[in-house]
Amino acid sequence: MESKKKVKNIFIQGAISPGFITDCIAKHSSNTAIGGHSIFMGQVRQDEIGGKLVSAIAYSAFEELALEKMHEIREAIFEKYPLSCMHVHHSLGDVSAGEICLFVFTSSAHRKPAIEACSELVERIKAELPIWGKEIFQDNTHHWKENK
Amino acid sequence: MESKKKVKNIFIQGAISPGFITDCIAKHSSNTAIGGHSIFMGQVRQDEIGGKLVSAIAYSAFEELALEKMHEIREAIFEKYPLSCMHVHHSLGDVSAGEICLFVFTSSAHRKPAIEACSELVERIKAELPIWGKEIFQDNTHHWKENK
Amino acid sequence: MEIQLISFGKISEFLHSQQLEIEGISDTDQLKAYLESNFLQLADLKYKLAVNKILIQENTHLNSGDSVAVMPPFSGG
Amino acid sequence: MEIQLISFGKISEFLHSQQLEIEGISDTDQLKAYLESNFLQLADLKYKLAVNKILIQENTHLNSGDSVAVMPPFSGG
Repeated sequence: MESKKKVKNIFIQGAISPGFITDCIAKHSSNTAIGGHSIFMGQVRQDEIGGKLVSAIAYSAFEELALEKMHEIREAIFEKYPLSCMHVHHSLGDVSAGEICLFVFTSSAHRKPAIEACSELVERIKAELPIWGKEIFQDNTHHWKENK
Repeated sequence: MESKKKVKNIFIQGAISPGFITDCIAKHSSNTAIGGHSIFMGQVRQDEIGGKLVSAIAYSAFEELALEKMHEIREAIFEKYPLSCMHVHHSLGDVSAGEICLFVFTSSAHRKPAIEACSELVERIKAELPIWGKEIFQDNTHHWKENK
Repeated sequence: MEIQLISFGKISEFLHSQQLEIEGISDTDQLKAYLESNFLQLADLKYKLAVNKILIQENTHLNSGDSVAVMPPFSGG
Repeated sequence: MEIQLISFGKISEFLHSQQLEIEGISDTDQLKAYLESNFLQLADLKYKLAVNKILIQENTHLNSGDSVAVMPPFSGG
């Protein structure tokens, strides 16, 4: 396997649109070796924190480090599971409540590798990528998001 | 909780189109209590069996029993996981290689219930619903699919 | 008595759905023995029965007019 | 020596990205002690450092011109 694969950009400015997701899904029906696709989409919740409603999350990242780390994760997941495809996209900047901020898409000949790889990717992305979410309230104050 | 919920039809004649999947996804951005969506899509593989290529799978089902069983599974999954939504669609009739035959979509406030419920649904659908797939080869002979 | 037999999947290729007119049979174990001796391919298969659209795990009493579904292993998805 | 300090998330609200001109510091443990005594809020936080865009887990030697990123717990996704 080629060890010096190109580092892919995973960042998208603003929300990930339903159209983008659709295009990504539609592209894969031509690969007749695929038997299962697994998708995870993270969506911004209108949480209530201290009596105030979250209207958006503003995402920032240490982009270079995040892309290097994502490259490492990608290679480890391809090594561990027999995948046909893997796609990861994360928002930067403002994403309103109800909009998609994370899109992870894996495909494999069989369902189990696709499902397990997708789930592991989501966990690793949340734990290991230097990305920060600032929850913006309707009154323009904010609260820094914390992952559990 | 209401125990006599309406039994939903999960069957779709022929392949599940990308447009159908898109519409289903797009509908959910209005629910701002959702934080994570998990999707599984089963796709017909162009497997080679005994030197012949699968060109399509023809699905048949004991529909009434399948819908009753799916209703039971749906209620058990809603009981077990805190889900906002759950959607299941399965093809009947011919689905060509490269097309989608199963679509499972779960949404929850947090990622883990959505991911776990989706994965459990896929396993239960494959193991418990009276549905049969007949793999049709390019020369019109066939082979009855067996789930592993 | 009369049994409405419904078959699925590969079983439907040799055991067609039909109205069975049979005597001396009062439960599903007896029906299985009858079917396996008349349709030899069935004896080599794993299959499940549903009586009146309810999947059964154990021997079940049959009444005239019941429907019995004969189902090979499921392969949906 | 000169350290290019880059801060992220909530840390960037009190510790701005800047060129630090400091003497008597040769590794990241010393830099952390220096930063925590000058920016008291930092001492109450969990944070990680990256030296020249590489995440470090252990005390690491610093050279003049190095960039050091100060990062609170990640909260992407």
